[in-house]
Amino acid sequence: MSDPESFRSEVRDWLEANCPPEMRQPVRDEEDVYWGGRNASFKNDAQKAWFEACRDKGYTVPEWPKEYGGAGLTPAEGKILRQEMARIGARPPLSSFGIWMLGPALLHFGTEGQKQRFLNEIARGEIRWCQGYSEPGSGSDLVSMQTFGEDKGDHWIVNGQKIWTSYADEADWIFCLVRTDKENKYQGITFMLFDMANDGVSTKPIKLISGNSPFCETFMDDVKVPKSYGEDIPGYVGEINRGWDVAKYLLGHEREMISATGGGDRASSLGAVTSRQGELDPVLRAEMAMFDVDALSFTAMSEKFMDELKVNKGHPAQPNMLKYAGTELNKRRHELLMAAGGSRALEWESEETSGGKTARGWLRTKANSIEGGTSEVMLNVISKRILDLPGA
Amino acid sequence: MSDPESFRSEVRDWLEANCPPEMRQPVRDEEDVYWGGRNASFKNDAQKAWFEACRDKGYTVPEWPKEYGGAGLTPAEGKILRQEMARIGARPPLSSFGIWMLGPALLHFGTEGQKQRFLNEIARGEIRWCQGYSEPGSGSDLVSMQTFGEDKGDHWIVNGQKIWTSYADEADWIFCLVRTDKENKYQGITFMLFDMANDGVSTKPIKLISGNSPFCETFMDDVKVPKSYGEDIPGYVGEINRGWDVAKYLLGHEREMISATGGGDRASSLGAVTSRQGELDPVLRAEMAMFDVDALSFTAMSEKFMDELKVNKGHPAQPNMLKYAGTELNKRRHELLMAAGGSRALEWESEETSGGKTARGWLRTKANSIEGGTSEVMLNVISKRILDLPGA
Amino acid sequence: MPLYHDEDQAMLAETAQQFMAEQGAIKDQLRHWRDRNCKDGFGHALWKQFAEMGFTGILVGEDHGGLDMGHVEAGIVLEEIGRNLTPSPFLSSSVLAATALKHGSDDVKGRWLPDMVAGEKVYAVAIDEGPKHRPERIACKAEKSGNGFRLSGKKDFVVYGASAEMIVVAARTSGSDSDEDGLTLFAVPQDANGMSHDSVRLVDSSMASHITFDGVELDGDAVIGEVDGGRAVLNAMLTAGRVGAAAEGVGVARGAMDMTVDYLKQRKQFGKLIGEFQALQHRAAHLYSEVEIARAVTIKAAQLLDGGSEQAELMSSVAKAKVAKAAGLAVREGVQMHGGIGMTDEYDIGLYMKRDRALQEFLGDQYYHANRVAELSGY
Amino acid sequence: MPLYHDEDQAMLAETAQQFMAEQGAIKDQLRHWRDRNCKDGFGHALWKQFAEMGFTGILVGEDHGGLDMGHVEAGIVLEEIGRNLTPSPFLSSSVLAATALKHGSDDVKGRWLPDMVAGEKVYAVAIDEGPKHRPERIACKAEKSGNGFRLSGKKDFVVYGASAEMIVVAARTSGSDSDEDGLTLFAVPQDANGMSHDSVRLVDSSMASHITFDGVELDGDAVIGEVDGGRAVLNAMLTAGRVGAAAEGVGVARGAMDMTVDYLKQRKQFGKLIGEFQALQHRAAHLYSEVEIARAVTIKAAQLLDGGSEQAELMSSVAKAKVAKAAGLAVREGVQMHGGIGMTDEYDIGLYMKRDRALQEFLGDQYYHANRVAELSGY
Repeated sequence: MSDPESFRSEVRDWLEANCPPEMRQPVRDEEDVYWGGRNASFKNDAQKAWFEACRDKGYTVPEWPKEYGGAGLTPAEGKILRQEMARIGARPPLSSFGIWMLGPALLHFGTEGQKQRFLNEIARGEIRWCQGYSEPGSGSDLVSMQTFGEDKGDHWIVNGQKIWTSYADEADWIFCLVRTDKENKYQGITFMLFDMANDGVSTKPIKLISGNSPFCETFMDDVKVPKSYGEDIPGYVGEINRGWDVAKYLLGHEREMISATGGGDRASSLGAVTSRQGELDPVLRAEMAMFDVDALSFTAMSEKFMDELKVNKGHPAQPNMLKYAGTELNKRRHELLMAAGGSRALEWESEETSGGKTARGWLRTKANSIEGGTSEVMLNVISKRILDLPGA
Repeated sequence: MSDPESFRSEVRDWLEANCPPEMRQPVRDEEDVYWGGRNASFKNDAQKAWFEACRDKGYTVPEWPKEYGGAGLTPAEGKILRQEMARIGARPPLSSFGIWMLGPALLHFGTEGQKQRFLNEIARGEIRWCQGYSEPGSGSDLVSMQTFGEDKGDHWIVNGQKIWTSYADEADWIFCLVRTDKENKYQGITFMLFDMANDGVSTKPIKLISGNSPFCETFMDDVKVPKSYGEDIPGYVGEINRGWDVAKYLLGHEREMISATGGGDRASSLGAVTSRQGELDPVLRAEMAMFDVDALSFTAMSEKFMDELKVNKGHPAQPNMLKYAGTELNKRRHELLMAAGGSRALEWESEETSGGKTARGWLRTKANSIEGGTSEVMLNVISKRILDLPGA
Repeated sequence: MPLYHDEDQAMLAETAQQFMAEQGAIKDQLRHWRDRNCKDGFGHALWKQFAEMGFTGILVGEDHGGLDMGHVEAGIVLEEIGRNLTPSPFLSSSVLAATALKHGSDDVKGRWLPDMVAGEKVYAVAIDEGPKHRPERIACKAEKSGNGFRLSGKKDFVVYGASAEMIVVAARTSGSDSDEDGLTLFAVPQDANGMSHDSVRLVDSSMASHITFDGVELDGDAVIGEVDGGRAVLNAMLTAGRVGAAAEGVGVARGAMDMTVDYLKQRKQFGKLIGEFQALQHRAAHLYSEVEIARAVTIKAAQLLDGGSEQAELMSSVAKAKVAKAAGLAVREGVQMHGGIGMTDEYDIGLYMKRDRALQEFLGDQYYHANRVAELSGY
Repeated sequence: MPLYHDEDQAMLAETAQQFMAEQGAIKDQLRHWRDRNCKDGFGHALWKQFAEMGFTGILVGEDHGGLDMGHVEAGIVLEEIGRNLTPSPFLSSSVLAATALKHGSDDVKGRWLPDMVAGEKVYAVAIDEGPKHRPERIACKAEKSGNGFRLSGKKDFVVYGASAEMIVVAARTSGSDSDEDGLTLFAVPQDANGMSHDSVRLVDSSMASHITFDGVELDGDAVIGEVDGGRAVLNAMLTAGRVGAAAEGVGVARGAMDMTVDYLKQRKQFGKLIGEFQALQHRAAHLYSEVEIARAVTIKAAQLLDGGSEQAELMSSVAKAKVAKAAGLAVREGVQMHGGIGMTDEYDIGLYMKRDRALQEFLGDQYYHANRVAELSGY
């Protein structure tokens, strides 16, 4: 790697030159996030300029190889870039389940042809992906899924229903777990890739207790999924009937992602923030202090985890612990935010609360310990894989 | 029942005349407790006078029938007596596992002959009993016990070992669960009664983390236990091989007893008591306040439970809940007492702490959620018998 | 008095349970009015039925058409309201306002109570000034003006304020913001000039007002109780309201718990009913304990209040705090144990979570009341 | 700096782990000295071995025979001390006193440090005045007297005070009890006239002194650092000590947890290994999370301290509080999961509970430090 300090100053210069001032403001709402895709449009010129500069530099996926649209940075360089972006408060130029989830799976399991095509499309924000894992009735128990793909030689005919597919109504393609062997519980699932524009695919948004949500139900009705999209580009990742390996790998990755952000706005003291809104009742203040002890400690744990990850230290099941602790902490944070906000925070639609932002945010966190593996599943995994408890 | 108010004033007069002022002081240590038994001696004249007055009035066991040494009070009268004794801070005249445990079992399962003999002995403080339930290695799983009584016609020869027998080294007789059928897990246990002076019985005190304890290991080495102590006086309670029914009944009773006292010194605010020793740190004060909320609430629950018990209301498994909540609360109480006491409370032998009273008391409470059924067993029972959860 | 419902109370409980399950069910009331975006947030027809059942007059003397019962009885109705999440002005009108009016002159009582008992009118109470409950500090001012008063200031979190025919307002007639004395309670009619509502929908779909009093002229007969002696009336009203809110919270907790325990017996994961998983069993059993304890202390507080005990004030705070803890646990465990579908608007468990949150905040949350327990205990 | 042990630190950890398991084991040290009712409460021979290993001089500069390492390294040794419950004056002498002496003149350093590094002498620190840790308030007085000072007052909870050849005493040379300025630290030799110990055994079998200073005459060269400028030295010493105590607490927590997890794999009840019960599995997994997090923040605090960061003070309190919470959970779960035998003196799990309690109290408990986190964060 290059000399860290010279790399850092290089990055600073580049950011100075390329990150518009508007893109250094905190993200306020969904509009401020750029997801890319076929139908994407930019909110304003600054968003466009920032995205395009990053895309051209490979900074939408800085640690991916250059031939797949990344900048080929080392982990240490990647950390410096993140630090420098954080320092000026730069927004992510591109958000995408392709970056967070499919990409890592393809980097690990994909063919060269898949990487060339799909990773570049993701890095350049051309295709927006969504994830098809859960089904109604399967919940934490993913292998009980029912969506079935009938083998028709060069393609499958897929029928079934997925739930909790985020932004399915805005996504271009889906990576989707489909049962291809009814006899074999684990080794009978294939990790398929297909276009949401295919005939027979439809979506329906799910309304949550926090209000409208990015989640959808996705229905597949005789959807034709080709086994190949061209030379060395299979229509599935890994092997046929071995999609569970890919899904497990990806779940682990998802947990890492969630665990790394689990503590929410972590570095700052919650008590300090909330006490600015008004004097805290003494008992609430004590609760805030106890929370801050836990939250600041968790920040250190996240940092330790990320540092160890880069050098392959730490127990491989550790992300489950971070996911558990981080999401439980985030729920507690929002309970306290509600308490500090008092009756004002109860408002659901008022202008003063930007349409019930505090309340909706609080309710939204309740899903943290359900999505991406429930807290109970995390505890099971810790019991079994880390503590090696019998029968776990 | 008699007119409550006239009964109350009668009780007041009697207490005024019979309860010496020394017996209206709080119990400070083991010496202040009168346990009765063959080898009992009184600490002072006041203790003797108070015991004898109560014994003669039937007030050592006020709600037991008069023919068995009680006063034959109705539940409502019993409550009035307890209230009046509490009002003047009167000490219990006699403490005894006979009163708390064996007595209720005999009242329910005993023959007339057993009641005449054993209940009167208990009520008059003549025989001190201890309990032989747990064994090393059986813990919460009572039915796995190994102590075996070989049937020899008119008697058994008992061999085995019991643990956690309180005051076994000072008791006269033991009520003891003994396996009499090795094939039958539940219906192969007999609830035997025998004299600790029998050949082959020996005891060894157990040292606890809190220091010396009333608990003993009790060893039985070819102990002869007669099947009968005279006409209509079997040497066991209930039926042979059906001792588990008696034990279960008694465990329930024990839980009621523990649950009724679980909150410790419950009516007063812990924060009020500890803040008198010195100013509480603000966060500790908040913890005290949250504890007081729970403790004062539990006091109401205990009262509700006792009131309902008298009229046979409430779920029969409710004592398990009280036992669970009460003992967990008491452990928390003592954690907070240690925190309030600071480094002084850490002292183990010093005069200023009466030999480490705070620390030893704190450690002692850790057994609360183990003895008389662990918290985990209580939660299992609640799941199964109250919530009716599957497979519980 | 034994700490359980006597025969009459048990009968009332049965009646209330049946009535609320039939008339106040979630789909017929809460969802119905919510989905229609109703500006009242509750149904007037149901309020009429409350009156027909006699519920509205539980705390009102027979002179004014009431049943002259106590807070235990009010709590029985509130527990069923909580269990069914029934939107209703019962707590505001028939507990809080009714308790305040009890301290009024015969004139005041005669003017307001019979219409409320008859289900013709609903009342609200205006206490908070700011997002947190701090009744120790009242800045709203009522200055002498002619034979009456001129009311100025702002009030927040006035539940069902915009729908109320009359609002009980705590205002300062002398002294400074944090003074114990110098408060007076007023019955301010809906059509008072200079009173304006900013009515907002809350997370639980109930409605609440931010009210501005811009020199509202009030007759002398709007005064409830003594001028400058309102603190005692306010305290009585708050204690009654807190015990009532605790009772409703017990209902919310039990409703959420029952729904969750049922779910544990139906939902399968990994080839087993999830209720077979011991970790969930123990959490459910712990929750059961907490809810039972919260219920016991709530009934205790109501009994103490009915008996005129000095302990009632302390125990009302204990009950309010304990119920907040237990009900909070019930709804959090409820949503978590339901898993993904618990997060959807389609399932009722989330509605319990929302109602619990609003109820926790009303008349002081667990932190406020734990602090008050410490203060009343002298530390 | 990455938040894990670098290669040298990992090697030190391995060495310390092996050494402490072999030389500092519970049966050979804690039980050995305890059962002999030893008035020191620790073994001098082991202290010599600490010196031979170089542990005693980890925080001492090379000029005085030390290794000139940092708090991460001291924490590594302390974690192993905690895990084996090894009674040792390491925290008092080699962390607290050593940190104070670092701020002394060359004379002071030369006089005290080499003997400590060599394992010849042990030192103690006298801070608390009363049963709770309140270093903001120091009433012990040192008045000018000739060329030196005259020390009067009382100190409590001086761990291993009666065995120490020298005691670092925080005393007031000007100002009043709660003043920030006006403190001075003194190195008071064991044989000082007028110093008397009331030495008591604590719950964890360690020894601590109540010390009375009855006009103890001290030379001017007993002063550590600047006269009246002792607050900074005291704070540095406290921060170092808290991070060290947290590291030891992590060891206690891990020792108790490991012992308990092992037990879950061996003990049978109802025909199953108790580790098969999901309710215990989840509690063990939660405990594991808490202990790992506590360990992470403790290493973080040590790194910040070594790096001279402004955040070190805040994070030392965060770490001390978090470790107290996690270790408290570890020992409570440990005893409960062991069941009856966990209550007997024969089993080691109870010893972890006792040590944890004393360590929690030392240099401020979780409540003190949570409050300090709030204050340092400005609320």
